Order: sequence, then structure tokens, then C-alpha cells
Amino acid sequence: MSEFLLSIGYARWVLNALLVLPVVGALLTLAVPAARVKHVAFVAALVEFVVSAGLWWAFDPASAGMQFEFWAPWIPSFGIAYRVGVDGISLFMILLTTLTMPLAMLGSWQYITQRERGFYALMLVMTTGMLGVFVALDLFLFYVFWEIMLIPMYFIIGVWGGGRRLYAAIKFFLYTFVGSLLMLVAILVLYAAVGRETGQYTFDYEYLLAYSDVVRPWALWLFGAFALAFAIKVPVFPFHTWLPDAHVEAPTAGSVVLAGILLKMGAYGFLRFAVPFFPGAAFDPTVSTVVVVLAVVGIIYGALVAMVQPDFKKLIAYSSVSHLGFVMLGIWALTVQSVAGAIVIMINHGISTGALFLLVGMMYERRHSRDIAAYGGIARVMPAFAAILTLVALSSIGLPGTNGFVGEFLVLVGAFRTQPWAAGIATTGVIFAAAYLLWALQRIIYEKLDKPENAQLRDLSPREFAILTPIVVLILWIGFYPKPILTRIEPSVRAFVEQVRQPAGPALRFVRRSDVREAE
Amino acid sequence: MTPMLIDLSAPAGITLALLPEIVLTAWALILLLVIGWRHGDPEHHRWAGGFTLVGLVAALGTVVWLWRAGATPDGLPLMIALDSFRWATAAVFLIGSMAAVLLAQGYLGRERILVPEFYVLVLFATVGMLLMGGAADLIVVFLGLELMSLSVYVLAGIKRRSPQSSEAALKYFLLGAFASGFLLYGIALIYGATGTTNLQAVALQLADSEIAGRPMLTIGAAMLLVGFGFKVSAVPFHMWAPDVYDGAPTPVTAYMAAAVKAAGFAALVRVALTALGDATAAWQTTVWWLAALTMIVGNLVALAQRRLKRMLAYSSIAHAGYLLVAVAAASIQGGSAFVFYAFAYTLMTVGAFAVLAAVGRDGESDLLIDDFNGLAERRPWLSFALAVFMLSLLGFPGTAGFIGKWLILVAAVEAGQTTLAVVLVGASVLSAGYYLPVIMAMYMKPSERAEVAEGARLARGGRLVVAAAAIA
Amino acid sequence: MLLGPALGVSALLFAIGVGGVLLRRNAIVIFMCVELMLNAVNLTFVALAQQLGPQGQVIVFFVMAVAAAEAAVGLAIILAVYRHKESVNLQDVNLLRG
Amino acid sequence: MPPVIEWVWLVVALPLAGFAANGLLSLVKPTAKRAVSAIGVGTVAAAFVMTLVVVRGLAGAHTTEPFVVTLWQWIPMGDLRVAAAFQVDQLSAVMLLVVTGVGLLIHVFSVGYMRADDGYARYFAYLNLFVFFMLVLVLGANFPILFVGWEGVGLCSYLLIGFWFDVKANADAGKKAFLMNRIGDAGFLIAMFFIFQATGSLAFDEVFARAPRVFAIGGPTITAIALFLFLGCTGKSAQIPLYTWLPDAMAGPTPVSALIHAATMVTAGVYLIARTNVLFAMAPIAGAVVATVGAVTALWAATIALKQWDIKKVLAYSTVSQLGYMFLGVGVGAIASGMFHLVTHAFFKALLFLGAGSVIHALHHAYHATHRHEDAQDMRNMGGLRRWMPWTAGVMWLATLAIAGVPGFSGFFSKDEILAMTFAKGHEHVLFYALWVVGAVAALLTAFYMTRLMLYTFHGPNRTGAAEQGHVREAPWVMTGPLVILAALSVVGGVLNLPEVLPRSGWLHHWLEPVTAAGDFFRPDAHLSHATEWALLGLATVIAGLGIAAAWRFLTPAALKPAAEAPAETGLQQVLLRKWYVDEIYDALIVRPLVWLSNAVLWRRVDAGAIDAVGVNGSARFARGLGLIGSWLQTGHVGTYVFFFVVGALLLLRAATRF
Amino acid sequence: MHEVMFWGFAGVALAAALLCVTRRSAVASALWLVLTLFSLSGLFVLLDAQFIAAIQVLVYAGAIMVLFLFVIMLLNLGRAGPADMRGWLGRGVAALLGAGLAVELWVLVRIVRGGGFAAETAAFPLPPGELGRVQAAEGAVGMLAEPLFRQYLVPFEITSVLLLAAIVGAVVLAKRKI
Repeated sequence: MSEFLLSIGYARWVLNALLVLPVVGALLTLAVPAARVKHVAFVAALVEFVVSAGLWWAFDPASAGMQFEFWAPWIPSFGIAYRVGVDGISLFMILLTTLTMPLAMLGSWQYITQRERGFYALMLVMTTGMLGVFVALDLFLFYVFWEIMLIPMYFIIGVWGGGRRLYAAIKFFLYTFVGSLLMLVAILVLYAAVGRETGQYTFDYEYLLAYSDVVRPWALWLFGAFALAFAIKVPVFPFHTWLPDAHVEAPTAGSVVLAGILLKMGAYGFLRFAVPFFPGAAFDPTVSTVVVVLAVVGIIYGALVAMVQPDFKKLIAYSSVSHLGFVMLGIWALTVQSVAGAIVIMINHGISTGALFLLVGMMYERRHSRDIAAYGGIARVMPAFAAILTLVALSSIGLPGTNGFVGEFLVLVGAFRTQPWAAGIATTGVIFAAAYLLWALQRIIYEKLDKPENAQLRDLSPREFAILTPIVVLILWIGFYPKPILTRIEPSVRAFVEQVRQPAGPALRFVRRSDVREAE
Repeated sequence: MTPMLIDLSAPAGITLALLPEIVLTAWALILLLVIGWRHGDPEHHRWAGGFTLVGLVAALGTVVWLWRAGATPDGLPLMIALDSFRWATAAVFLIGSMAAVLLAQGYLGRERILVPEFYVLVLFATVGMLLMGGAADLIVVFLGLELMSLSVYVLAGIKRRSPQSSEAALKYFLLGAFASGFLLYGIALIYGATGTTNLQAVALQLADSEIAGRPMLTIGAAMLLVGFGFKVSAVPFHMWAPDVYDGAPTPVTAYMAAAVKAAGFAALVRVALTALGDATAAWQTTVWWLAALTMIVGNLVALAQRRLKRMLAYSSIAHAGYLLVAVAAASIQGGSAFVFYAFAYTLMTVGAFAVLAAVGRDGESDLLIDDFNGLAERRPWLSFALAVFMLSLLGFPGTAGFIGKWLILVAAVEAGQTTLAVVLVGASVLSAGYYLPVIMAMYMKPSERAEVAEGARLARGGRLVVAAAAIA
Repeated sequence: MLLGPALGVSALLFAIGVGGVLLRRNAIVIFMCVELMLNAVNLTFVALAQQLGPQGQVIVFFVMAVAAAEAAVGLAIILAVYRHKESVNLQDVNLLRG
Repeated sequence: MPPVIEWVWLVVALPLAGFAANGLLSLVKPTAKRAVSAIGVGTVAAAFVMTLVVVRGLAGAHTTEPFVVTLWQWIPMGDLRVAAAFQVDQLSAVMLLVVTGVGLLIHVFSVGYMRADDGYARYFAYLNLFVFFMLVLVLGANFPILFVGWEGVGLCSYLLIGFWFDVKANADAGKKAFLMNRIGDAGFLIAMFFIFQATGSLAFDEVFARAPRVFAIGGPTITAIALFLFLGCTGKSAQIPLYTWLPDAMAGPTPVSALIHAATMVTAGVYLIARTNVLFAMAPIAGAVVATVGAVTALWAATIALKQWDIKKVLAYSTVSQLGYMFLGVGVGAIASGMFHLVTHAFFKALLFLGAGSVIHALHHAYHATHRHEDAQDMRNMGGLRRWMPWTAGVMWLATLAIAGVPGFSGFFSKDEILAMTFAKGHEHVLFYALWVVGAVAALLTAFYMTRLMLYTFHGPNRTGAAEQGHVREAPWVMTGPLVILAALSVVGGVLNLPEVLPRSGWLHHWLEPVTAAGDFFRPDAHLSHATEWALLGLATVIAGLGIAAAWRFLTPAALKPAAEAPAETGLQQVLLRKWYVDEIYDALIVRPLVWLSNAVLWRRVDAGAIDAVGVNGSARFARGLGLIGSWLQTGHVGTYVFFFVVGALLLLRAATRF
Repeated sequence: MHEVMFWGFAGVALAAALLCVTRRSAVASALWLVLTLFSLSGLFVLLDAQFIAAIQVLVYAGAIMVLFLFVIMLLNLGRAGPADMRGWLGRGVAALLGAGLAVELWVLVRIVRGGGFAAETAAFPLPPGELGRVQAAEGAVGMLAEPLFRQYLVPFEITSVLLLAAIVGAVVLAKRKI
């Protein structure tokens, strides 16, 4: 496989192709007849996935650095370049994105009946935006992508969403916008400070990273600006309230993409930018305490609030708050295991929560209700659906043997080394996770089939099976054999941890001896 | 390329240096002569518009020619400057004027404002703007500003049937004249403090820091700022703007919001950076506060508007605040950021008003944002254009507005004005609170109007503007 | 050497003009107050010219031209408003607000 | 390593394959019951055979080192290396035999029991999945793999308890079981984190080898580890305070209760402590806690069992009680004794459950035939059944005698050994004498309530109903066959580990020595004189006899009325019937406050109230309000505008003149 | 003598200005303004600006103010309306802000008093009386004509355009029928 990829020069053009293909697809959807729109879009997304899949083989798991890099000057007078690359952290974000998009489109097949053209075009454009965020190695480029994908999402929620879609859409937009604009200022301050200090004005990621020390006096402020942008996206408690609204009101595909990919951008931002740029600020004792506490609060809080939601989508939304709390804890615990675990959770959450939203979408298409109370006992009429829903829920709970466990275990086992109390409390989160999901599961697929309108529900259609099969396979595959993923993540994570730890210095005094061993 | 040296003390040199202005004036005179006996007929009217456009294009041609030829003054520039700032701003003004004329061609006919003098006045106003952007002397700034203002006062009131239009003209005129008094006083005091009105000579004097700190100069600078603050509608001198923008015919509003304001800024930037560049202490803090206040107040009040035209008026105030940030940066980057932003802003705001003009009729000022509900169903391209304008005004990446804002932010941050940059982005967030509802209304709300809005067709020229601006 | 007093008088005249604009509601009178302000500035120019050379006086010449032009346009606008409202009282001119 | 041991993965894989096949069938063709039975029973039978082969290989190897079969690296990250690896040693061999052996019998029994059920295929799929996970649990060579099985069996338990999910109570019970288990699992996880933190490994061999170097005996870390592990055990093995799920779990099909909630899964906690006996040996306080909790649970559950009417509930509390004994055993360091009781208990309790299942099956059919809706599990609706179900009655009597501790039966030896070991530890601390007393009293109660069960079920007059009596029949051979086999095992199971005073004593003890030796190293040798041991044996006999006799003497089956007509209980009887109101207390103290907190406070006040209404929408409203003020100031009067203009100008001048 | 005349004209100018802004009748205001303009013209003479003084009378008093009066009469605004002046609050505010402005600007006088003007302006200050001598030598018109048509040629031309624009504008707005 890798020889074949080498022979077609894959590494040189893959990232550009990934960024361009969806746009081409979007243009095509605008051009073809209305009846063909979704087919074209789906094929485009599928092609995108196939192209991206090559990354799996072409990626060199031994290297911690950037691969598949491409550089071209863009606005040289401002030191802006088109520079993209992939490392172990972003690799799976890309694959997750390209995998999610075709599934999300299939999931919209019947859900979206109005203005299909616009919907699919926006989905494709959004793909480019999201991939751009994950591959950009120039801060300007990153920022542009970061903002650009807001618009398609805003439209997807606002045009094709549910009853309170307007409120949800603008809330989503404004929330994100607040953070990202402050981040823009921080990027500029970094740019100006590094430029002043070194004489080289550039937005290049690695250059700025190398000299980010010059902003040390205001590192806390800059970190704060970056962190706010990312924390909102993650979302970290208490910046999470856009999430339930956006998730609930968005159409299925919107929720899937939101949960599956958009939330990851926040955590990715921390891993790629906020923390490496300002390790001193990020691991300042106060800051790190605050973050860890917020992460743990998010885990417990999200789970508790999820437990009492009457709306299944909202429940899943709050469960995301809980899951992403683990991610934050993992990053801030700063051990190889916990950071890798955070990335694995990001992948898992994308798969599992995305799948849950797809499943809710299937329920909704049949019954036009997301209320848990509207269901009950549907395992009788939809056994396959019930089986898959159960499996996905278990994966979300973090049952060993599913993907969810691998991530949570890594995060907690790593976090326990540096943040034992936080990890200990976070562990109780697994109890609440089981509580809210199993309770919901019981009320939806179990108990008596007492509502006559539920008695005639169809079980999964072949199309729906086609959506869910890859998800089931992934859940089990990652659950039982995550090694290929872990080996690809590990070098980058190791580099991240070492690089961040180095300048953090005294802030990390709480790192135990036993933890130092691994660096040897 | 050898620069073209122009002797500004010889008549020939002056003629050459003022070529664009002379072209425009000549055009205005010819037009005036022609319409003297050919007016009242819509056909003639359209012809006058076309003729004006040709004149503007010709002037633009001369500007480009002089720019490419590298016209440089032989010695100290007297009265008129020859530098890229002048050419760049001139291009912005000329394009803004063209957009306004294009917009007006269909609009005036539709609203039955058959006054071909409209175009003459636009030409005169444009001359005034060019002089403001190209002034090398405070007197020229003042005269250019008055020339522009007087023309625009009349333009604002040109829809004589409409009491709103007249009221707008009156408010604009009274407050404008009042502000001119302050401006003039400022010029007088700067003249008193430095003994000259030539911008570069003033700068030479102020290189002596002892003079730069004198009260006469600082008061003069403050008075100048009051005067310019009015023209650019900086808070608290902004209060005329919403009323006037609201009452004036839409093409005139677009013209005011874009070109007229840009001209005010051009003059401000010229005076602030050229003449008072070494006396930043006298004005930077003040501009800082003006910028912050303008951004915040403009955006906040815009949030409370329900009528699109008025909302755009307040948004234009907010944008003045953004431009003031570029001024407050007090740097070359600030200047170039200003030029770019002015250009982008001209396009997007003219575009937005063009859509407004296309959707509404009879003054449009009563057009609520709710009236746009479901517009995307009925007129997809128009809605798309308006959505693009809104995003651009919001400063969203992928639009010219973003690049402009980006440049301003870079300038501000590099000048150490980080707090102001933060205020700017905070204000941008506020602005999302009123730009987005427009998009929401068009795309996300169902149409309430049963009738199929077939009428109110956009004139060909207007469409051209929309198309051009949408590319931005 | 009457520069100081002249500047003082001109400042006072300017202030009176501004006060007048604040005080009055009649558009024409307000406009007259604006003219008063312009004249105050003229006095400043002339006083300064005594020390700085005749340019100051030249500027006054231009200011007068501007004042004349403004008067023409301004009075025309006031006439136009009067046609609509039968009044030049600014209390009556508030269709546009908010 | 004998090559045959490498094949141990087959033992695990076979039930998994069975699950996959049956799971597919349950979705595709749920009516293919014959194929389902063949697959379900066949895979487990094959696994049993493979187990025999592997255990033979192990026995032939005569080794004290465990064989670790690594299949693949599961979670390798940094210095954390978790392999998907199985460990074959003496301890896992015992468990393997119990799981596959008893599992096989119960599978066979289920073929008859579940024949008429719609969810037949699903049932066998779950059952196979359970066996798979249980085997992973007992074979896991490191904590995470063990944990996979640990949670997996919990999952299957959840699925099987809620098997008849149409009834809300069943689904509730399943959920409760899972959640209670999860609480324990959280403890297990934390224990794992501690272990990894301290030893840098999670593999059993490495951890146990490093433990003596890393931990101080009785130190805080090792105590914390042991206690957190034990928290996991209390969840899985239904000990105080997490025992309440097990009686509810009786909502599942009865063979499930026999397999999961009596013979195998619930004993996983005992297995875990046996597996980590090195750690517990180094934490004497934790050991004492385990023993105490075990003894108290044994007594506590026994009291509740006294007054239950539901035949399965009696057995469930009996299970909790017997598990308490096992913990008492492993808590005092008598690992082999605990394991011994585990094995014998697996035999007789499985038998009791299956027997009860057979009874329920019969009554269910009877009521079904007459279309009456009475509780087929309530003992007040039984009585005198031995007339129609002689085989069942007979084998259940054997099991009763075994559990009551009648000499010669398996339960006598295993229970006595635990009590003896506790007594022996009494010279270390007086606590253990107290525990011995508690254990002895519990034994008395055990004999009493088991006899009560038998009396009410099989003796006295029949209360089922006149019409139904004709429909009560003995179960088919596919169900009674396993009963007979289990009965035989219950009777003779004691030979596995005879007391020292008898010849050929302590076989299981010796067999397990390679596993327990490392832990025994840290324990003071507790030894009883033969005289004491004889005395204790005698005492045990007396207790068993006393309990049976008391029941026989005081209980009058003839006086009972059918459940529908029974009067309400009062006083202590009511308290016992309602299980000391523990469920109600948990509900009032934990569940309700938590739901209230989540709903009323966190969601409605914090989320919707504070953050959203005040923070988010509040700031939006605030901004709009400011805007409205600004809009209001825009009066339309030139005067206002001039006013602001001049004020602004004055401020600017003020600022300018300050320079 | 010079100074006495200065203060005389200044006093009249200020008093007339005050009356101009405070008289209710628009006609009265206009006439008081004319008086102010005349006084200013006197001050201009004293400040060596004879030509300016002359056109002050011609253009301002003669032309502009006549235009004002004409419009006032045309619109029949001669009689004072009750609402022409603000209420007491408005008057107070106006007085206060006017006084505030005067106080702010008064600093200019203090500067000149304090340090002498020569020290205040950096540019080439003329010796005292020099402008008067120049005026005497070149004539009042000549002194202005030279810079006006050489140095200030461009502004002069702009002024012409400005006036043209004003005419066009006034016609557009004021013509009864276009």
C-alpha cells in the first residue's frame, strides 16, 4: 500500500487535495440537477474519505514531526503562508472528519427535504473548513479556517434546524465568535512581539512556537485569549450552554458534525496552540488548578445534568460536556498516557456521540420526536436498532472492549500520576455516565411498548445499516485493538509532553518521581 | 521608473498635479451646460448619469496615470500633495462615486427624483473629496471639505417632495456648519502655533518637541479633531448621522456612508500623520477614546434598531470607530490599513444600501428587518449578496471586511494598542448581534408576505454594483 | 501688541456663538450664530496675521467665500424645510429619530 | 510451556463465536431455536472440553509459575504496556472449570426452561457472551483485561436481568445492578491507578513481584489499593453496602440467576481477592475490613432471608450471605478456604436456583394453563409440590443439606473451614472471635431459612389452587438432568478439600499453593490444634441440626394462606420482609437528592438560570438595553445633538489643555 | 488711542453678539449680528487688515446678512415665536456650556500674556508693526494680492468651484419648479 502511495506522490498533494476536493464537490452540487444533488455530495465526501484514508498507510508512525507538509507563500508582506502538515495529533482528527462527513450525509438522506442543494454544498464547504483547522500550520491560515466553518454550521442549524433554531444558531455563532476574536488579537500580539524581537514578522506556526518565549510577560493574557476561544469550543464548563441548544436544534447531520468534529477543534486547539505556545501560563499553578477543577466539574456536572434531560438529544449534548471534561483533564495532567488518552477520547467521542446523534436522527425520522418519554419498548419492534443503540451507548459509557474504555482508561491512568485527586473524582464520572445513558436506554428501547404509534415502527433500513456498520466496526476495533492508532499518536504526544514540560519548570513540581521514569 | 517631477509653483505643474480634479470640474461644467436645457426627461437623466460615469472613469484614468508615472513634487508640496496616499484614496472616492452614480441611475428614476443636477453635485463633491485626500495644506483641506459638504448637504435634501429628505439636509447642514466652525478654529490655532498651514511645514515645526507640547497646538489639534470627528461621525459627534442617513435618498446615503466618510478620514489621516505625526501626544489618546466610544456606542445602538436603513447607519458609525483605530495606531501601517479598509467598506456598504434600494421603495426607511423574512426564497441572488455584505461588514474571513479588519488590528497591535484591539473585537461581537439577524431573516424565517415580490427590480447599474461588491 | 486681547475677544465671540447655537431653536438664528463663530475665527486669523504675515488675511478671504457659499446653500435648505413644515423651528423638525 | 496451554484462547473464543452466531440469529431468524440451542450449548461444551485439556496440561506441567499467553498488545502507551494476555495457573484453572462446567449444565437446563420464550436466540446470545466475559475475567493476566471481563459480566448481567424488559421493574433491576456494579468498578479503576502509579505495571506477575519492594506492609498506599479493590468486590459480589441489586436481579430468568447471580459472576470478587492475595496480605487492615464486611453481610442477609416469600429472593439473600462467608474466608487470609466455598457454593446454589426454576417453570405452566395471574414465585402459592415433582424435591433437599452444613455434604466442609480459620485468627485479634460468632449465628439462620423454604415449597398442603394442581408436572429430563449432576457434586464436593483431621485432606489447598504462597509469606501462620478442630466440627454439626430442627418444629406450612389472601405482616416481620428498608433509605438519601440536585439545581438553576439566563442572554439583553438607551437619546432634535457635540468638544479640550 | 479704540470695538462686538443670540426676534438678532460684523471690521483695521475690513463690510454685512434678512422676511419670521428660545433649563445649559468653552479657550490669552507671543510661535514672527509697514508700502490690496494669486492660487480656484457648487445647490433646492 505504502509503495503504491509513494508511486503516486501521495504525500506531496494529499493535503491540498483534501482541502480542494470538497470545494469542488460543493461547486458540483450547485451545478447538477436537483435530484442528483445528494448523490453527488455523498460521492464527493466518499472520495474525500478514500483519499484521506491513504494517510493511514503513508503516515510514518516513528516520526513526531509534521508530515505531508506543503508550503507556499500567500501574503509574504505579512509573513503569511499557506502551510499545512499533519502529525500524530491531527492525523486522526482528519480521518475522523472525512469519515464522519459521508456518514452524516447518509444520515441526512431523508431528513433534509428542503433546499437540499444548499445543505449539501454547505456540508462540503464545512469539510474544507474543518480539515483546514486541523492541518493549518500558519496562524493566519488557521484562524481563517477556524472562522470559516462557523458560517456553514450557522446556516445548517439556522435553516434546517428545529423549533428554536434561530436562537440556537445565533447563540452558537456569538459564543464562538467572542472567543475566536479574542484569539485573533492574541495571535496578532504574538506575531507583533515575535516580529519585534527577532525582526522576522511571520505567522508561521513553528517559528512562532520557537520564539513564543518572548511574550512571557503577557503569556497569561495571551493564553487566556487562546484558552477562551478553545474552551468555548470544547466546551469547558461554564462556557457550555451553547452546546445543548445547538445540538438539539441542529438537524442530524449538524449534530453529528458538531459533536463529532467541531468540539474536537477546541481540544485540538489546546494541544496544538494554546498549551505549546504558553506552557508557562498553562501550567501556572493557579491556571492549571482552575482548568483541572473545571474539567472535573464538567465531567460530573455534565453527567448529572444529562441524567435529568427529557430530550434525548439534549442528554447527549450534556454527555459531551462530560466527555470533553476528560479530554481537558487528560491534557492538563500532562503525561504521555493522559494526553494520548485525551486524543483517543476525542476520536471515540466523535464516533460514539456522532453515532448516537445518527441514531436519534433515525428515531426522529420515524416518530418526529426527540422526547425520551415518547418512546418505550421499541426494542420489540426495532431489535437491530436497539442492539446498535445499546452498543453505542455502552461505548459512550466506556465499557471495556469498546473504544470508550481505551480513552478513558488512558486519561485516568495518566492523570492519576500527576493529578490524583482530580483523576479520582473524575473516575466517579463513569458511574454517572452509566446512570444517564442506561436510564435513557431503558426508557427508550425497554419497558412496555405502550404507545400505539410506536408499534408500527420499521427497523433499520439498508441505508441505515450502511451508516451504522462502519461505526460498529470502529467501536469494536478500537476497543479491542487500538494499538495501530496508539503507535501513530505516541511520538507526537511524547514530543508534546516533553516540549511543554521543559519550560514549565517549577509549575510541574507536583509531578511524581515515578512519572519521570517514562522519559528515560 | 524615474519619478515624474512636478513643479508645484508653476501653473503648468499645478495643472498637471490637479489633473483629476480639473477633469472632474470640466465634466461638471459641461454637464451643467448640457442639462441646462435638457432635463426633466428620464431619458436625459439616464444620459446624464452615463456621462458622469464616463467622467469619473476618466478621472480615475488620470489618477492611475499619475500614480504609475510616479508623480513627485519638486521640493516641498505646496497646497497639493503627490503621493500614493492621494492616489489610493482618490481611487476609493472615485469608485465610491461611481457606485453611487450607478445606484442612483435606476433609483432616481424609480423614485421620480428627476434632478439631473444630482450628477453635477456628485461630481463637485468628488472634487472636494479628491482635494481632501490630496491636500498638502490645511486650507485646501478646509476648502475641499466645504466643497464636498455643501454638495452633499444638497444631495441629502434632493428629494424635495420628501419632508424626511429636507429634514436630513437641514440637520446635516446646521450641524455641519457648526462643526466647520470648530475645524476652522483648529486650523487657526495650528496656524498660530506653527506659523504655517502647510502640512509638511507644520510637521517640520513640530519636530521641535518643545512646540509640539504647547497648549495652542494641542487645543488646535483638539478643535481639528472635533471638526473631523463630526465628518467621520465619531461619538459623541455622531448624532446627526443616523437621522441624515435615514432621511436621505438611499444612493446618497450610500455615498455618504462610504465615500464622504472615507474622505473625512482621508483628511484626518493626512493631517494626523503628516502634520501632527510628531505630536502624537496631542491627539493619540483622544483618538483612542473616540475610537473606543464610537465602536461601542455605534454597535450598541445598532443592536436596538429594527429598521434596516437605520441599522446600517449605526453600523456605519461603528465602522468609523474601526477606522479610528487605524488612525489611533498613528503609524504607516495604520494609514495603509485605513486605505484598504476604506476601500472594502465602500464596496460593502454601498452594496448593502444597493440591496436595500432594490428591495424597498418609497424611501426604504420604513423597511424593517422583518420585512426580509424569507427573501432567500424569492430572490436568492439578492439575498446571497446581502448575506455576503453582512458577513463582510462583520469582518468574517473570506471577505474583504475581514482583511480590512485584520490590517487594522495588525496596525493597532504593532503600535501597542492592544486594549483598543480588544475593544474592536468586542465591538465586532456586538455587531454580530445585528448583522446576523438580517441573514437569519432572509434564510431562516418563513416569508410573511404573501405577494410575490416581482416589482422593485434592481436597475442594471445597481446590479453591477452588487455584483462588484459581492466579489469583495 | 493686541494679540492677546484679540485672541481673547475672538474666543469669547466663538463661545457666544456656540452658546447661541445651544440656546436657539430657530434654524435661521442658529445659522447666524454659526456665522458669528466663523467671524470669531476670522478675528483670530487676522490677529495672528499681524505677527505671522499676510497669509492669515488671505485665509480670512477664503473663509468669507465659504461663508457666503454656506449662506446660499443653507438658506436654500431652510427654505426647502419651510415648504414642508411652514416653520423653521427645530422643535418641529424631528421626523427622523431613534 | 506445554503447547496445549497456548490453545487457551480457544476456550474464550468459542463462547464469543457462539454469541456472534446467536446474536445474528436473534436479529435475522429468531425462530431457529434448534440451531440456537446447538450453537449455544455446543460452544460452551466445547469450551468445557478445551478447559479440561488445558487444565490437564497445567497439571502435567507441575509448575509453580503461571503460564502467560500474550495474544496482542492492547493498550501500549509510554511506559504503560497492557497486553491482551491470558494467565493460566492453578487459580484460574479452578475458576475455568467452575465457569465452563456449571455454565454448561445451566445452558443445558436453559434449553428446557426457555423453550417457549420469544427471545430464545437473544437469551442464548447473552448467555454465551456472559461465559465469554467470565472466562476473560478469570483468565486475564493483568488488571485491565480482568477488568474487561469484570465489566463485561456486569453488562451481561444487566442484559439478562432486564431480559424481559417489557416490565419496568425488570429493566429497573438491570439498571440498578449495572449502576451498583459501576460504583464498585470505579473503586477497581482507582485501585488500578494506584497500582500503576506505584509499581509501573498492571500485569499480575510484575505487580506481585514488585509489590514487596514497593510497598511497606500495612502502609497507606497498599491499604488504599486493597480497600479500593474491595470496593470493586462489594459491587460485583453484592456485599454491604452495595448488595441491594442482587435480590432485585432475580427479575431475570432463573437459569441466569443460577449461573450469574449464584455460581459465577458474583463470586468474581472472591476470585479477585484470591488473585491479588499478595496485596491483601500486605494490608492487614484491609483484610480485616474484608472479613468484617463479609461476616456482617452473611448475618445481615440471612436475617432478611428469614422472612422472604419469593422463593428466588430467599435464595438471593442466601447467596449474599454465602458470599459473605467467602469474603470472611479470604479476608482472614484463608484463600483456599474461600475458593473452596466458592466452588461448593457454585454447585449447591446453582442446584437450588435451577430447582427453584424448575418449580417456577411448573407453576408458571399451571397458571398459564388456567389463565390465572398469580405469582409463580411466591412460596405461599406452593406447598406439597414433592408429590408432583419428586426429582426436584429430592435434589433440592440434598442441596439444602449441603448449604445448611450437614456433615458429609460439601457445604459442611467448606463453611466449617472458613469458620475454623476465622477462629484460628482469633489469637491475633479478638475481632476475629467476634466474627466467628457472627458467622456461626449466620450458619444457624441459614439452616433455618433453607429448611423453611423446603417446607413451604414441597411439604404441607398445596396452595396453588385446585384447578392448577392437575397441571403441575415434573420438568423434562433436559432440565432435571443437570439437577442430578449438580446434586451429586453438592454431595461429594467436600472431598476437594477435606479438613486436616481427615485423611487426604487439603487437596485444593495444595493445588492453590503456588498462587497463595506469596501472600502467605506475609501472614502469621494460623494453626489450630486437632482438638479445637474436632470441637469446631462438632459445633458446626450442632448448629446445622439446630437450625433444621427449629424450622421443622416451629413452622407450620399448613397454616399458610395463598399470597392473594395473606394478611399483612407487622412489626419486625414487616421490617425483615421489607429488607430493613435499605432500598428506601438509599433512595431517600442518595438517589432522590441526586436527581433533585441535577434537575432543580444544576440544570434549572445553574445551567438555565445562572449561566444562560443571566450570563448569556442577560448580557445580550443588557447590550440591547444599552442600545435602546442610546436610541432613546437620539431624540431627533438638533438641540440634543448640539448638546452632546459641545459636551464632547469640551471634554476633548479639557484633555488637550491638560498636556 | 489704538488700544482704547480696540477695546471700544471689542466691547461693542461682544455686547452686540450677546444681544444677537439672546434677542427673541430673528430680525433683531440679524441686526445685532450686523453690528457685531461692523465692529469686527473696525478691529480688523486696527489689526492692520484694511482690505479684509473692507470686504467684511461688503460681503458679510452687505451681502450675506441681507440674504439672511431677505429670507427672514420671505418666510415672515419677523415676529418672535414663543418657542424660538429654549426653556430655562436649556438656557442654563447653553450658558454653562458656552461659559465652559470660553474658560477652556481663555488659556490662549494666558499663554500670550505669560510668555509673550514670540516665544509661543516657532515660525518666523514678524517684528512688531512690520505688517503695518508692508501694508503701507504695498497697499492693502497689493499685500494680499501677491500671495492670493501665487501661493494661494489653488485654494482660490477651489473657492470658485465651491461658489459654483453652492449656486447649483441653492438653485436645486430653492427653485420652485425644476
